[in-house]
Parts: sequence; C-alpha cells; structure tokens
Amino acid sequence: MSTATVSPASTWDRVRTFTPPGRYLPLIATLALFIGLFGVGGMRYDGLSDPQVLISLLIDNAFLIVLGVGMTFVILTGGIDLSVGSVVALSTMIAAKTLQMGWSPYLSIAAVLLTGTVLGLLMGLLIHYFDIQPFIATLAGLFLARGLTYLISVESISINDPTFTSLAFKTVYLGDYYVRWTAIIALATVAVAAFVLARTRFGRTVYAIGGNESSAMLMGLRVAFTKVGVYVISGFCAALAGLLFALYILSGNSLHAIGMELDAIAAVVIGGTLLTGGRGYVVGSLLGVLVLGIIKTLISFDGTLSSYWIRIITGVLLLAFVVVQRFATRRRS
Amino acid sequence: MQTPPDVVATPEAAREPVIEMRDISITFGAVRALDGVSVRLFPGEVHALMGENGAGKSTLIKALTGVYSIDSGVITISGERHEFHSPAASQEAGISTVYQEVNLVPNLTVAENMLLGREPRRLGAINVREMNRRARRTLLHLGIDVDPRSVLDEHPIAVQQLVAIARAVDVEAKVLILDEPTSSLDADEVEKLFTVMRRLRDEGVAIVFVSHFLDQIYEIADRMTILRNGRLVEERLVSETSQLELVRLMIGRELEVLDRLDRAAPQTDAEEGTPLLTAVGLGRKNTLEATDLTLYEGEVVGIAGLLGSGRTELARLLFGADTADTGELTFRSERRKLRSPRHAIDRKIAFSSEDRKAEGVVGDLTVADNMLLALQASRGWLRPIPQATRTQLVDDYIQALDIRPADPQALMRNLSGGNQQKVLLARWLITQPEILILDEPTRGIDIGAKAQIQAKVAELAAQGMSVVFISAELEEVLRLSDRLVVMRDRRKIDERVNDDVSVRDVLETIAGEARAEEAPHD
Amino acid sequence: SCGDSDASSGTDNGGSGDGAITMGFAQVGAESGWRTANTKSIQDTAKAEGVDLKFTDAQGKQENQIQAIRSYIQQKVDVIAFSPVVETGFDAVLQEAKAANIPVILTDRAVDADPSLYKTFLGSDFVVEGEKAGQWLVDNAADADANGDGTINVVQLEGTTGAAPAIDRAEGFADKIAADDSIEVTASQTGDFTRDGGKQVMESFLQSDDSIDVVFAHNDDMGLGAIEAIEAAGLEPGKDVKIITIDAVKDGMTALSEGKINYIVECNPLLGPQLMDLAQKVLDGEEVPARVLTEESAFTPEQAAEVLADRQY
Amino acid sequence: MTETTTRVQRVLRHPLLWPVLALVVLVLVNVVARPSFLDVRMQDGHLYGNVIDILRNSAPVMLVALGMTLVIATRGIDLSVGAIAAIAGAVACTRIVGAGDEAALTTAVMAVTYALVVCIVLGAWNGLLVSVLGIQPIIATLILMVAGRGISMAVTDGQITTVNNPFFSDLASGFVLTLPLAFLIALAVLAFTAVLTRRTALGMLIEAVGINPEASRLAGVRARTIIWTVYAFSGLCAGMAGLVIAANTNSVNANSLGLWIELDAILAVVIGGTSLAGGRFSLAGTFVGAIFIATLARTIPNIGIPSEINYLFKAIVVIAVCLLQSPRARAVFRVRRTPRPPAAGPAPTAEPAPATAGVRA
Ligand SMILES: Nc1ncnc2c1ncn2[C@@H]1O[C@H](COP(=O)(O)OP(=O)(O)OP(=O)(O)O)[C@@H](O)[C@H]1O
Ligand SMILES: Nc1ncnc2c1ncn2[C@@H]1O[C@H](COP(=O)(O)OP(=O)(O)OP(=O)(O)O)[C@@H](O)[C@H]1O
Ligand SMILES: [Mg+2]
Ligand SMILES: [Mg+2]
Repeated sequence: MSTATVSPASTWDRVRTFTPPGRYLPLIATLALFIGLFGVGGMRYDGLSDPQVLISLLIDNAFLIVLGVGMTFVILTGGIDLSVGSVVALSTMIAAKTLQMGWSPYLSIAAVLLTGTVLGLLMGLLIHYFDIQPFIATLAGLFLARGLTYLISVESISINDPTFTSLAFKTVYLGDYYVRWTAIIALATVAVAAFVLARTRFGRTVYAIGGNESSAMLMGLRVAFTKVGVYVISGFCAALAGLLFALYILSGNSLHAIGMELDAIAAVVIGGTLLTGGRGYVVGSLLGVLVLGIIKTLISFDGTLSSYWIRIITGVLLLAFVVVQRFATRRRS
Repeated sequence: MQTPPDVVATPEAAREPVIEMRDISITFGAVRALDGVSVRLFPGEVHALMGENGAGKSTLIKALTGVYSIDSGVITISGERHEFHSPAASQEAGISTVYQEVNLVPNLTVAENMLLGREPRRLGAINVREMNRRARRTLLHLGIDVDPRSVLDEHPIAVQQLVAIARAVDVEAKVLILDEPTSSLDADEVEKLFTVMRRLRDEGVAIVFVSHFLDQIYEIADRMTILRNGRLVEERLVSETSQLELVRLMIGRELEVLDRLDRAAPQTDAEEGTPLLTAVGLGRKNTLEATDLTLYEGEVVGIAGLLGSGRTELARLLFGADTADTGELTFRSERRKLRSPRHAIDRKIAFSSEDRKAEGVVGDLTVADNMLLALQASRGWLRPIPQATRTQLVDDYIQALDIRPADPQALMRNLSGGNQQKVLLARWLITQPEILILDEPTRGIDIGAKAQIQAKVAELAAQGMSVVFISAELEEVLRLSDRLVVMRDRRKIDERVNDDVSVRDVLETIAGEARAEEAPHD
Repeated sequence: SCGDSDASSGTDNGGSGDGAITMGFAQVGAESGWRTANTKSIQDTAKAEGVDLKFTDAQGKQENQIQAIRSYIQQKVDVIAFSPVVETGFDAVLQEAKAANIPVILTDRAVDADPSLYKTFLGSDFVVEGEKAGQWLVDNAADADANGDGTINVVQLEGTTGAAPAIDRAEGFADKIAADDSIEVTASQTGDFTRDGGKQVMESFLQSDDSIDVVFAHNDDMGLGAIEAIEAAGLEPGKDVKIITIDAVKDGMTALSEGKINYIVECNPLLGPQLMDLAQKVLDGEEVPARVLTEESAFTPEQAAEVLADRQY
Repeated sequence: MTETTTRVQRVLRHPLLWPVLALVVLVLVNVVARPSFLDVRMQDGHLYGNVIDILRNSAPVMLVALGMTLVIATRGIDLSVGAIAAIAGAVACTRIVGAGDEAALTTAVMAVTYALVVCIVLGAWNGLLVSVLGIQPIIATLILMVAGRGISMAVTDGQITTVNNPFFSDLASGFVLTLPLAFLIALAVLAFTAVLTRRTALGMLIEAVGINPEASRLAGVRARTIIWTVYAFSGLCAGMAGLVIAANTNSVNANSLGLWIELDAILAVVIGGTSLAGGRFSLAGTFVGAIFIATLARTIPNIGIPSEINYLFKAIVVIAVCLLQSPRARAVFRVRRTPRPPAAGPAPTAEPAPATAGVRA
C-alpha cells in the first residue's frame, strides 16, 4: 500500500485497456438493447427501419422526454413526482383557456410555466420543510392540478392561436427527413439537464442527496435548496412538457395525460436510474422514453393485436427489456 | 464533581478562546444527553473531548456545528454570541468537521466527496480535471494511496474515513473537529494524521479531537475536557494529568478491569484441540489470494496487517458474506461451500462487520430487536423467542456489556457509536457461536468497555470458542491472540504462534516481505 | 331529428386498386362493454369483407392515438378510421393524413377540426341521446312521481367527468326536463361509467335522501350498479325508483325486460358494417354525407322483452 | 409529573392519534353537512346506514392496503394490485359462468379458490422479479400492472361478465351477525396478518429487511424468501379485494375493476403512519387509513360536492391530513418559541446499504 501513484501509462495503453467505467454500463446496455429492438423490428415490419420512424419517435415523445428530465432530477434525490401528468393537463388547459380569452401567446406560455413552477415549489416546500413523503405530497399535487384543470373547464378547448399552430407545425428538414421544433426543444432540455447534473454544484448536490441525505447535510451542502429545487425543476419541466403537449394536440382537456406520470417514471427507471436515488443520467431517461416509444411503435406496426394482447405484449416486451438489461449490468463484478 | 470551567485556573486563561460553549443542555425525549456542559477552544491547541461511550461527546460536537439545536446555553464565537442552524452555516463560519460515523456519499467519487460544495469551477462549470488534481494532491499529502476518480463505496471503511479526514483538512478552517477519526486506522495512518494535525495547530487552528486511545490523546492533545453522563467533569491540561487519573475522571471510579488487561490472555495450546474449520486455498478474484487457515477450538487467532491488506475480505469469505471463487472449506469433517451468511450461521459461525453503520445497525429497530436479530433469524420466523427469554437475554447483555442507555426499547439509531458497537457484539454472542469472527470489534469503544470486551473474548475462548480477531490496533491483537496470521497485499504472508510476539516483530515481517518483493511487478 | 348532413365530401383519393383495402383503425381503448362490442364489430366485419385491418388500442390516451395514426400514415394504409379519445387536437395529424392523400373516417365521436380534414363522421349524437331520455321522463312525468309528493326528484349518475358523452348527455337531458317544472335534478355525481361507481354513488344518495323518484344514469352499467344499491336499501327498482339509462347493452336490456329499468336509449356500437361500407364508398370516389348517424332507437320494458333474444351484445 | 399527565403525553405521542383525529374530523364534517349521517337502523335483519356502507366499501382498499403495508415495509411497492384484482374477478366470474350449476355454493367456492391461487402465483411472480432478479420493485410490478389488465381482459374476452351466484354475491353484499361480510373478511385478514407478523418474528424480520437489507443479510435473515412471501401475500390480498369488488356488482369489468386502487391503498398505508422508505409498519394504522379513504369517498356525494371539484377536495384533504400527521408541520404551526426540535437534525438515516450491497454482492 506504500507504493506511490502509478506512473502515467502511454496513451495507447490507455486506449487499449479502455473499459467504460462501471457506472456507464446500464446506459450502454440500454442503448444496445434499444438498437437491438429497433433492428429486430426493422427486419419484421417494413417501413419501420426508415430513419424517419426514429425521428418520429422523438417528435411523438417530445413531451415525455421533457417530463423524464424533470423526473430524473427528482428520482436522483430519492424522491418521486406523481403530479407531472396532471400538471401537463393543467398546462394544456391554461394555455387553451388563456388563448381563448385572447391573451398574447407569450403571456400564456409564461402563465403556464409559472404555474407549473409554483406548483413544484409548493410540493418541494411541503416535502422538505414539513417532512411529508414525496409520494404523498405529489399525489396531493396530482389531485390539485387535475382539480384545477376541471375548475377551469370540464369541456375541452381547442387552440387556434396562429403563433401556437405555426410553432406546432414548424419543421426542420434534414435532407429527406423532417423534425419538429418540439423535438429539438426536448433534446435541448436533455442537454441542459445533463450539463447541470454533471457540471454544476447544484447537480452534484442532487446526486449527493440521493446517495445519503443526512451525510449531504452534515457535509454542509445546500440540501434544502436543492431538494426543493428538484421539485421546482420537475414542475417547470412538467409545464414545459405541457406546452409541448399542447402544441402536439392543440387543445386543452381535463382528461389529458392521465397516468402519464407512470410513463415518465418507467422511462427514468428503464433508463438505469435507481429509484433509491443517487445513480442515473438524464440521457438514460431519454433512452427510456425511446424504448417505451419503440414498443408502442412495434405494436402499431404489427396492427393485428387485439386490445388485450397489446397490453400483454407491452408488458412482455418491457419485461424482456428489463431482465436483459439487468443481466447485462450485473455481469460487471 | 461539577467544576465550572472558570475555576480551573490555567495560565492561558488570559488568552481569548475562539469558541466558548457555556452551560449547554440538550434533551432527547427523556434522555438528558447534555446537562450544562461548558467547553472552551483556544487557537493553536488540540483539545481532546474525553468520556465513556454515551458520555455526550458527539452530541456536544453536533450542538456546536448546528446539527442539533440546543435547549439552553450560550455559544460564543470569537467573543460574539452565535448559534448555527445548520452544518452548512458552521462550515461557512470556518468550522470543519469529521463526524463520528463516516458521513460521505457512497455513490460519488473520492474526489467529489472531498470537494463537494467547493468544487473548482471554470466558466460556471465544475472543472473535473482540476478537481481530481486537487484531490490527488491532498490525498498524496496525507499519504493516502487512492485513485480520486474511483467511486467511494468501492473502498473499505478505513479508506472512507481517511477520505472524510482529507475533506476536512483540505479547507482553510479556524476550527477543525475530529470525532473519533482514528477508530479504524492503523498506526501508520494515525501518524500521518497527527503530522497534519500538528501542522495545522502550529498554524493557529483550534482542533477538537475525540478518541478512545489514551496513547493518542497523550501524544497529540494539549488540553482536554472530560464528560461523564452528559455532565462536565473537568477541564484539564493533558500534561498535568496522569493516565490513571484521567481514567478515574472519565469513569468515576477506579477501573479494576484495567489491571486485568495486562495479565495477558491465557495462552492455550490450541493446536492440540479439534479443528473446527479448515480453509484451503480460499480466495476471491481481486480481493484475496488463495489462503489456507485452520481454526481450532478454544483459541484466538489474531489477524494482523495494514489497511487494505485483505483481513476483512478473508473474514467475509469465512462467513460467506462474499462467495469465494476458489478454495474449500471444511467444518469439522464436513466439506461445504458457503453461499450465504445464513449457511455460516447454521454452522455456528458469527461475524461482526467493521462497517457498523452500513452492515450492522438496523437503526429504526429497538436495541432489543437488534440484539436478537441473528438468533431470531436462525430460529426462523415461526419460532419467536419467548418473551421471558428475550427479556432475560437482553437484560443480561445490556448489563454484561454495560450498554447505555440501559433501555431495551430505545431505538438503535439513537445510541452513541460505541454503544451500538456493543449491541452488535451482543447480537453475535447471543447466538452462542462456535466460531466468532470479529472485525474491528472495539472500534469506537471506550477504554473500560474495551477491556471488558477483551476479557470477554479471552473468556469465550477459554470456554472452547474459536475466535478470529481483527483489529487495527496491533497491540490489542497481540495481547489477545494465541496464534497470529499476518497479511499483506491481500494474502497471508506469515502465521505463527503468539509467544511474545511484539508489534515490532509484526511490522518487520510486513516490511521484510515488502523488501523481498521490491523489484517485481505492481 | 339530427343528421343535418350534406357538406360535399371533398376530392377523391389515391385508392388502392388492388382489391384488398388496408384500413388503419385507432380505437379509444377497451374501457367498457360497449367499446369492446364496437371493436369486435369492426374487427369481425373487416375479416368478413376481406379488409386488411391494422388495429391499435390507444388505452384512452390521445397521444397514443395520434402516434398510431401517424404510423398508419408511415405504413401508407388506404384509409384511416378512428374514434377520437377527445374532440380536440387532431388537426395536425389529420393534416398529415391529408397531405399523404389518405382519407379519414371518424367513428363514434366527433372532432372539433376543419371538416375538410376528414371525409365523414359515423356515430350517434350524445346530446340527442340525453334528449330522448329527458323527453321520456317529461312524457311519463305522471308515473314517475313514485312517492307522490308532487315533485319528481331525479338523481343523475354522470359518466367520467370531462368525457364528451357525459357532458352531452347531461346537456340534452337538462334541456328537455326544463320543460317541466316539477322535475328537478336534486343530486348529480360521477360514477365513472362503471357499475361499482354507480352503486357506491347511489348508495350514498339513498342514505341522504329518501325522496328519490328517478335515476338517470349516463350508461347502463351505472344504472345496473344503482339497481343493486336500490335493492340493498330495501326498495324496488323500476317501481319505487324509476331508472333511465343509455346504451342498451345486453345486461341492461335484460334488466329492462325484467322491469328493473324503465327506459333505455340505445347507443349502437355495431358500427362495423356501416364503417366498411363507407370506407369502400370513399375509396371508390363516391360522395358520402359528412355526417352519418347510426341506426338507433330506444326501448321500453315491453320492447326489450321482444328484441332481447337476438341482441348481439 | 402526575400519573394523568404522563398518560395524556402517552396518548399524544401515540402514532395512531393523528390518523384517528383526521378520521374524526372528516366524520364531523359529514355530520354537520347532513345530521343523519351517522344514523344506523335495522333493515332486513342487518344494519343499514352510511357507517355500514363505509365499512363495507372500505374492504377492498383495506385488503389491498394490508398486503401493501408489508410490501412497503420491505422498502418495496406493488403497483400491480389493481391488475391482479381485475384478474381475480375475471377468473372467478368466468369460472362461475362456465360452471355447470351457476348458482351452487361449490361453484362459488371453487371459483374463489381458483382465483386466489392464480393471484398468489402472480404475486410470487412479482416477488421473483424483485428478490431473485433484483429488478426495482416499481418497475417489476409495473410490468404486471400493464400486462395484468390485458390478461384479465383476455380471460373475459373484454366483455363485462355478469354472474348469478348468491354465495359469490354475499362476499360483498352479505351480512353476518348484522355486519357486512366484506368488512368482516377484511377484518379477518387484518387479524390474521397481525397475528402472523406480531405473534411470530416475521414482522420484525420484515422491518429489519426494510430498514437495512445488508445488515439483515449478514445477520442471517433470509431476505429473499421474506420479500418473495410478502409479494405473494400482497397478490393474495389484491385477489381478495378483486373478488369483493366483483361480487359487489355481480360482474367483472376487466378494464375498470380496481383501477387506481394502488394509489388509494398506498395512501391508506401512509395515512396510517407507515413510511414509504420501508421499515416499521403499522397494521392498525393501515386499518384506520382504509376507513379514512372509504369515508372520504362517501363524503363527496354525501355533502354534495360537484363532480368537477372532486379532485380539488381530495387534494385539500390529503394535504391537510399529511400536515396534521407531520410532526415537523405541527411544530411549525404550534405557536411556541422553542427552537427547532432536535429531530430536525439528521433525518432518520436511510442508510446507503443497497448501494453497498450492490458492490459487494
Ligand atoms: N438523536 C438522539 N435521540 C435520543 N438519544 C440520543 C440521540 N443522540 C444521542 N442520544 C443519546 O445521547 C447520549 C450521548 O450520545 P453521544 O453520541 O454524544 O455519545 P458519545 O460520547 O459520542 O459516545 P461514543 O463514544 O460512544 O461515541 C447517549 O446516551 C445517546 O443514547
Ligand atoms: N467490495 C470491494 N470491491 C473491490 N475491492 C474491494 C472491495 N472490498 C475490498 N476491496 C479491496 O480488497 C482489499 C482488501 O480489503 P479489506 O477490506 O479486506 O482490507 P483489510 O485488511 O480489512 O483492511 P481494513 O483495515 O481497511 O479493514 C483492499 O485493497 C480493498 O480495496
Ligand atoms: Mg460519539
Ligand atoms: Mg477491514
């Protein structure tokens, strides 16, 4: 044990012996499995191997990606946020209602983002300062946001605002393929979140709290700020996702996004994040969303399954994925 | 007994203390953890907090740093009245603390753990390269050979403790508080720590030091405050207090066990006895090279070695906590693989882990449940231990090991570190094992209790139990063991009967081995 | 009364030509017996007529439905049909379908989009269903006052809050009973379209109010739940408390024929034949009306007894 | 310190105090809104009234919550209970419909037994994924939550299956000793669970596994078996709940039976004072929690809250109850000048043991 540090190895040696650090393994496994799933699907169903299908996956799941980002922050601290689905519905409703009332679209967007953020803040405060379990505080948030949505309007309201519609249809062409702005916003959110988590004190504190909250506190980290902060971020992301969703369906409806929080949580966990906190990456959550998306796509390309087989097959694919992923990552020690 | 600090006339009384705590009281429910305690800290001085397990040392420290809020009393810092409301606040005010249990986050790297909250940044982003470099420098400075990029929980508890120390000494602090930093370090590491402490003291830092090793106190501390049962006993200068007097002050009575200590454990000629367990070529990839070991009835086998030499891993393999890749285990005459601790327990093996926080304590259960956990587990859930037996066993061991508070219904997590350790020891003694593997059983245990435990071990061996004893404190190992196994670099390098082997001998064996393989790889 | 149709049905289509039609159908979900009957009708008819049906169950989520429609566009099916989960928000994907020259037929529920984006809408009118129920009550007001106190106290078991059928049926019902001052809705609460929900809500209504004359349930299932609650309270459904429901599924019709329900407005799920027919017409370039109503009636106990034997669902 | 003050203190510190208080307040609200709320009368040889309805309707949530309590105590969660309940209903109803004599007692008994066995198997499947394969509980049970609905729909072919069996029907609507049978069943399961966990060492071992899995493993606790059993038990409880719900309407709707009951059950568990972080659990608390949920459900139509405000009302109640229960919140609201309570220091440390286990295993 008394030997000094190892002499610096040559670059070649480093490349030759490079093995990805263990903590990236779940991520790599997930990616490989996703590609595998896509490949198998591409062989089975024509049209599925079209790269546009992949891009559509991003477009169709833009809101879920953003939700997943917010959820990742929360789960990394060892918490959970059940309210996001309802906040999405509330956001679509606020956007639709305010636009109907003739607000400027930008004001409307601001109102949506503000509402989501404030809701997140309230839940964060409940959780940290009143010591209410995240599951319950955010369950109350779920009821509250859904309740507010009903309060605004029971009936659905469509969005006809030109700014919104043009934003919704705005596409960027990459050769033969096109991508919507919403997808680009979602990817940008992932990038920003990845940076925040990896390279800022706030981000590292998020991991520290997930690792051991009382240690983080004893280490003098800003636990209160960070813990409340992740719920604020999640609330903001939910509102942003709500906007993307509003752009996607151009309407506000109180029945939107029921159970969407489960999709978001599932995506995060499939992406390799531990529900107990402290381990995981937003990129994993992005992959998780894509995995859920590709399962759906596979099923609608198949198109011969009855309602109940669709559910069963979804479960089976999920199972296969999780089990293989588990074995792939367990091999390391 | 209750001497107010002012009465203690010291030449330095004129000097201004950096921190003064006056009449501090804290109550937890019915437990009065601190009762009007006063302490002064002077710059450029190492101040030892002394007291038995549960005396209130850790609580006092937490009261100072804002973890607990005080019920009454006054804290002044540099002459101003002040009370911290969070550890963050105390840290900002220049108080750097290493708490008793390792309080780091297991999922981040060593470097991150050292620099969390004060990472070097460039353009607002954490500069990872610089962070690793800084961490490496500090570690090197302390003589700790650890890759700063490795994840913390890959390291044994001792390394984690060193990292926690490194984190604390890395800042420019007015006050450095170390709550039992040395409890699982070996002599080498302790020496390195002391070097750093001395340097900081000379730079004018006030250092609070808690340790149950009196030798260490006498080596490094200048002044000490002695607590008993949450009350202040006295403030003393170390140079003016003899060890015996100190012990009397701490315990409140003469300690007769101490004498017994020096009468070394009865040496038995155990090789004659029945082999209880024979390990041949026991090993595990990356953690332990193939090792042979035989345990006989009624002997204590001490395992000596430096930090990271593979002692813990050997113990874990013997217990089935980890599964061995190679080798064979024979119990009496039955050849068996150990696939889980459960198998080992069924063969009457017990193992007390060195990492009590992560691998021992079940914090939210009561002391009684913690004590009876292993016995209950081996009986199976369908056969609960009868109430009368429960009470009997628990009361017996609370008394035998002097566990405080002597309340079987107290929650385990509210016990002081040393008392938790005693409960864990009781957990295994209650199962009446044939082979008892103790990894750092005296970690954080006060001097009186340590003597008790050592006496207990000797007594058990005399009754026919086979004990494997691992401790960072070589003296302790030598004092107790009948046979000595020396380990280095994850393998056994020597095994000998302990006939007056000295610490020097062991260190020389280890060093000699090092010289022997100077040239080759690694 | 309804079905004011006749907007011209736009241009022709790419068509398949090779005989077999490929149809993509995005169903809402499988949330009720009505819906499963609807799905089954469409799947069976498609099979019988040799239509290659691509079926997706959106599990009640609009985003799933949109994704399914989008995948049909990518698969270049001949015609797309779907029962929208909600009325709004399909503009974008309908535009994509239009750009890809794939005709769209709506079933069961309407959408609130530019009518040029789809060929036709096949389905019932929920408001009319509510009106029929309300009208019957007005017509039979004299009988309905079970306890003879001069006022007719109606309790309403609503469908899922925010769902189009719930909103429309309540609206139609309210419109009609406004004509009679003695009829009053004294309590209204959602039973989520389920029997269990209907039963629990009805139990509570019965505990708190012993002057209930009529139950109006937005579907048969809640009505069936209400029957159980009424029986448990020691009353006789259909006599002590009159019951009006909507849907006319088999269990409901059975109860109706036994006199436990007094009136059921039909909402026909068997859209398969009509849908396939419309699809064929659309692909052949024929004109189709913009609004095709399903053939529906309403039943009294006597009528129910007659038709019960050959109800398919 | 007189005898009485200590007793008052003991009551004040009793963990059940706050849930019970919340329940009392909720009942009071109902009574104020409708004074006849608590009236109970005899009818057809059994008791009849809001209170009796509440007891009966609390049975499914209570059953599910009992299983959930043990799962949560091991640091797990079971999202699949709703789907399992649906499967139980589907299996039992199709069995009854398919039987030779639809109305016979043996038919009902066979169908119920068969359904419950299926549920135990499904629960054990969850346990397998969690304990042997080491998949995170939320995802492991999500799989069955998704697929289970499909399975139950496959069993009933998507149709609402109506049954005519008086014995089966009695599961929900029957009365024994003037009390609803469903409630008595739930009570029996509660008693059984309480005896099973508190009269044996099982409860303590479950708690140990939930608090510190690695320490428990090293102490020789068979964590795997325990986790497995607990999920199987949760499956069984969910199955019973499903049967009661199906019997309540004499029919099964695979799609809506037990939908979101997992949330209600978890809420009941938490209101009862069991922490989702695992460890110590309170069955009595879960009992009170389930009654609370059922009372809340009855409150909405009873005081005539419009449908569109249901959620808002629920949100307010949930927040109020949780604030009432949180010692921290009570301390904040109490008008006293005492500084933070000492417990405000390090929260009960949920140790990083799983991480350690991950590396070492
Ligand atoms: N959070 C708490 N709740 C209840 N009692 C507590 C709590 N923390 C500490 N105590 C009690 O306070 C007393 C003092 O404990 P403390 O940890 O300060 O002892 P210590 O002197 O550090 O002992 P050791 O040498 O064993 O570490 C003990 O009796 C302990 O049981
Ligand atoms: N879980 C693990 N994963 C990887 N390496 C490990 C693990 N546990 C221990 N090691 C390594 O195995 C070697 C032996 O460690 P072990 O804990 O057995 O040492 P020890 O002699 O008990 O020292 P200590 O004084 O730290 O207890 C060390 O180099 C350590 O880094
Ligand atoms: Mg201490
Ligand atoms: Mg060790």
